[in-house]
Amino acid sequence: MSEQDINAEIILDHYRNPHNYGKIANATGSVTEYNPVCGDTVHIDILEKDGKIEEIMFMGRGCSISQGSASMLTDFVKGKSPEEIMKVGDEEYLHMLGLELGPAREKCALLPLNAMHKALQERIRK
Amino acid sequence: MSEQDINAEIILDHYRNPHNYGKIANATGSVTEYNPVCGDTVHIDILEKDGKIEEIMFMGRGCSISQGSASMLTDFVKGKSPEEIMKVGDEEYLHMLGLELGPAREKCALLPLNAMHKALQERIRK
Amino acid sequence: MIDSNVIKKDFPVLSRKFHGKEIIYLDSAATSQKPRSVIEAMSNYYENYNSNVHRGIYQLSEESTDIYEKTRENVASFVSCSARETVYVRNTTEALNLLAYSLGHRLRRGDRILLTEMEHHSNIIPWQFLKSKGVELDYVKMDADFNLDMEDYSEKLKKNPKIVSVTQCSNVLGTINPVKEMGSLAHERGSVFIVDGAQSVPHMPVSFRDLDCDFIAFSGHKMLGPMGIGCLVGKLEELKTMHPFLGGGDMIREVSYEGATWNDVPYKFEAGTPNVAGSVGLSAAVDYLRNIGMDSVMDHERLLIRETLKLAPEIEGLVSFGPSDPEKRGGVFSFNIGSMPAFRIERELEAGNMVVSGSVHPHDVAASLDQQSIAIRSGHHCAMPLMGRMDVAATSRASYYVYNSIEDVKNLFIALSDVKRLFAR
Amino acid sequence: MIDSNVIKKDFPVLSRKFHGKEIIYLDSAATSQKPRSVIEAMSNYYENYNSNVHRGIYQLSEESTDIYEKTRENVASFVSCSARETVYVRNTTEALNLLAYSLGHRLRRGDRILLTEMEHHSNIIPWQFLKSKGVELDYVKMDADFNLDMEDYSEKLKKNPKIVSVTQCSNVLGTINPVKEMGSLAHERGSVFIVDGAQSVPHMPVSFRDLDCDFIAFSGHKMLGPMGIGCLVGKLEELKTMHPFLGGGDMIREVSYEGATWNDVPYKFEAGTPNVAGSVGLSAAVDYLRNIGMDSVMDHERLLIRETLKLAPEIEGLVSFGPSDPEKRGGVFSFNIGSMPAFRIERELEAGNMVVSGSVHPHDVAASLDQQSIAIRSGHHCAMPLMGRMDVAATSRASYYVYNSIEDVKNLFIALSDVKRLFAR
Ligand SMILES: Cc1ncc(COP(=O)(O)O)c(C=O)c1O
Ligand SMILES: Cc1ncc(COP(=O)(O)O)c(C=O)c1O
Repeated sequence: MSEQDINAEIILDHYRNPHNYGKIANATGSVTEYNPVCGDTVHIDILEKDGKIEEIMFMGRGCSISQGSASMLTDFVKGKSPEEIMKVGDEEYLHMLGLELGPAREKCALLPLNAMHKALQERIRK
Repeated sequence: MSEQDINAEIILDHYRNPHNYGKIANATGSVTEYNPVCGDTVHIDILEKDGKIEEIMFMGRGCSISQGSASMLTDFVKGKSPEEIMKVGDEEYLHMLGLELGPAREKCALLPLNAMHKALQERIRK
Repeated sequence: MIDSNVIKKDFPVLSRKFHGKEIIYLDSAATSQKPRSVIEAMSNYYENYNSNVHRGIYQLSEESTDIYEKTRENVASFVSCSARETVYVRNTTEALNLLAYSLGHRLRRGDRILLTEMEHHSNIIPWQFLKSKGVELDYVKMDADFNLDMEDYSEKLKKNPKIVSVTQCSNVLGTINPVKEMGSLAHERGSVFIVDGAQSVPHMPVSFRDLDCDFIAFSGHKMLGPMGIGCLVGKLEELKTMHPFLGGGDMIREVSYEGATWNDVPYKFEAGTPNVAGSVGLSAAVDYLRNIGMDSVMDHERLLIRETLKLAPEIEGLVSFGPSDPEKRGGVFSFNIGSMPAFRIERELEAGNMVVSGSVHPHDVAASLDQQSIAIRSGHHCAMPLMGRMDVAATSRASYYVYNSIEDVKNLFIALSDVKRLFAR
Repeated sequence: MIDSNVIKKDFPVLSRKFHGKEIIYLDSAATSQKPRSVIEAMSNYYENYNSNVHRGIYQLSEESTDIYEKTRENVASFVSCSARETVYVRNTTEALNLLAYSLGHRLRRGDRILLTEMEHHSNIIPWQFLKSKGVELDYVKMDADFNLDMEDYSEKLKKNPKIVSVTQCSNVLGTINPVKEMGSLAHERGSVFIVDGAQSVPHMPVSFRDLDCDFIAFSGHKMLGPMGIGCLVGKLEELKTMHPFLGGGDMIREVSYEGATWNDVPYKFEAGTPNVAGSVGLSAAVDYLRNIGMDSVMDHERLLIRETLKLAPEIEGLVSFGPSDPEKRGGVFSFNIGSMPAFRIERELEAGNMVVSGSVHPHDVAASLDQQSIAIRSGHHCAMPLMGRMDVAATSRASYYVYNSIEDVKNLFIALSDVKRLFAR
């Protein structure tokens, strides 16, 4: 099995059994991000405490890439500071996922990251 | 010399030395016809008498085809009845001129005939 | 009867292999592939005749003009109209915009336009632009079997719409609408009747005369022709009285610094240097289709759809969108595996089921078929309002043409059963 | 230095013979010929990649999307702008109409638009359409040497036109206008500044950044590329705030039955299936030109124009229209043999001279050169108002490109002396 294939399996696992799926009742930030081209949607709730993402949950519907990516993202950002997360660029994130994606699917993969960044920006503005 | 070439010579002769060039003071019908694509213009004056074209004169400016054709037309229609002239179609007229013309030049050749027909229609309507 | 395996050989792209397998192209509703004869006709034009038309008094330009006008006659005869009624445009989208802008000149506040729920964006947005003028839009409803509700149509016609614009064949559902009947009803009300022929002209016999519509629009690239060329066919009297759309060279008769007068139809609507090579390609495509025969094209696609509808129930949970009667539809098959409603958080929380089980997202369907070298489309198919109406976020769509075989359909369903196994959760 | 005889070999049409002689093509201002590489690039696209872009999740469509966007980057870099600023359209005419319709939304009764006396119809008619809204047009005058009268420009700018639209190079006169300077002056007045680049982008180095204009339009078919593709380049901020032009697929973000929101620039202005093959051809044309170097292209045409202006006086009675300084003009040469005023009967009767002697009508010039296999244009060149301003019914025009040689120019004048002998009266 190539590294590609392994990474594909990992994201599929996340898709089949998403981590951190659901709502946070007392969220300090939340956002719904949507790709009109395919209807992929990710809703993210975050709970910040002491300058760190203490809790994060997502809900959504979409393809295995967008939803698997969302699940992986929630694991990834937990415990990190907003500043750290804001610094993660598209390229870096895609590299982390380790999949070879066409331009259309890249958008799916990036949807959760964009949602996360938006949720943080909203919060920062407050 | 082919027949084509001879006909080309004839129309060129008419162009160089136009017949019936000028105005009719007491015209019974007159019209100016113009092709905006190239600016070719033919003005025709007719004098009808006893149901025949007794006199016809033209003025104009344009290429050898449009002006040569105008000169030939004036010779052709003289003494004919309006009905006879109205019956002359585009195809027939082009055949009479006996030239091989592209679509753009056909318009030049037909300009005087169109003018003639218009002049007669104007008159008929009166 | 068509032998699509023989036909396939005329289409160079279709011999390409991905993952070791020859491509099975099932996205002809988006754009069709081109036979060698079309590609070569264009190259031949550029290599031997290329020049500007209409204004040149040299042989190359006269030949070009002649070629351009002959293609127009050929295309016109294909849809049974006259060359003078045939305006070359870029595609259906431009044709419908031309109509919206030009007919829009006549519309006043409160005037109505009647469309249907199943229109492509290109037959919605141009008309929505007119809302700023106070024009109002209605949409004819569908019935449960994805056909237009003709009672609703009659009802909405009573509001005397100035314009009725309807697709002859839905690019999502395959539904073939009774445009002839609809046109007569519209004309009784004095409405201008427009047919979006983007999905019909390529796939079935269409006669402008017979339809008794005022306009029909179609795209070359969906009917084996090149990109960048299409037609707006319109009744002569309509075209003559309409305001021009694009201004520029060739569409004028006389111009001064103060104003201008217009050239004869169809040139009045063809501003600027036309796509002559495109017209040559389209004409070659028309020859290719005529050679097969449009009845045969339609029959062939019906065969494929019948096979499709036969195989579909074998995929557990497959939901398809389109008329159940294969005689009422074109070669388009939209479906989902499981339910695929648009995400709305309140609804999800209420339902309490956090993950829709058993469903596979259209993106995953398409991506997974791509691994088998099968090209289908997934998404909203430029019909977002229809997606909303059907309460789906997106669908997958397979669409057929002359180069598709029964084996292609079978392979589609073999691959689909794998998809289910891979992605369902 | 360009060796046009080597270049000529890349252009299949140019080996055609009429009357036993290889064609000398002097009508590139109308449309250019295409090198083999451009024709093959398009065939290759259709044979190996053809599919719809942007929405497909299968390999063919992803490749097509990639190809389409790479052509955009390539064309953008050719005129020094970014890909996002580069909107694909059919041709210059469509680009200028897009601007007139879209910017027209902002205009109110009494607003002014400033053009020049030497504009092509496509930079006049779209703006004249706005007269029905009460918009007023002005035209900058020419001086006696066929250059724009910059004093008149400054004067007319004082009326604060909302839009100034100017050709960078006249297709009739060859005049190269100082658009950079004109743009700065227009911007001082807060005008939107538009450059018609149809005759400049193909023939000289043009940098969008450097010009400091808001928009520039050009056509692929005049720069060795195919018909049916062109560009509107615009400043990002302008494109973002403008009203869309054509509505349909790809240009939207979301659509409901009630209304829609727009896609990002440049897609907002690219409704419907784009001409991907056209973009591939244009990109190949850009490669071809870049390989020669636009400085060399310009120098070469200047060489030909210098030779032309040197030989012109040898034809008795030849009147030419265009700046006397070859450094101020492109490779376009308009002329008449003798005077060729429009016919007005009163004037004729007054003058009493029934036949203008010594003059040869442009039609006869072109037709006669055609017998020598030399292709030039005659007519109003889509600039009727300019013809009126110069008091000519029409002119003949020879226009040059990279495949024309000094011998071509010499042959033109040899043939012209015959014309004179044949037709003068
Ligand atoms: C029904 C229908 N109408 C209009 C269009 C628009 O066609 P084009 O993109 O060629 O303008 C399409 C194709 O996408 C279609 O399927
Ligand atoms: C100066 C100028 N502007 C605009 C145009 C229109 O170009 P097109 O016919 O490609 O739209 C032309 C070419 O005819 C031109 O010479």
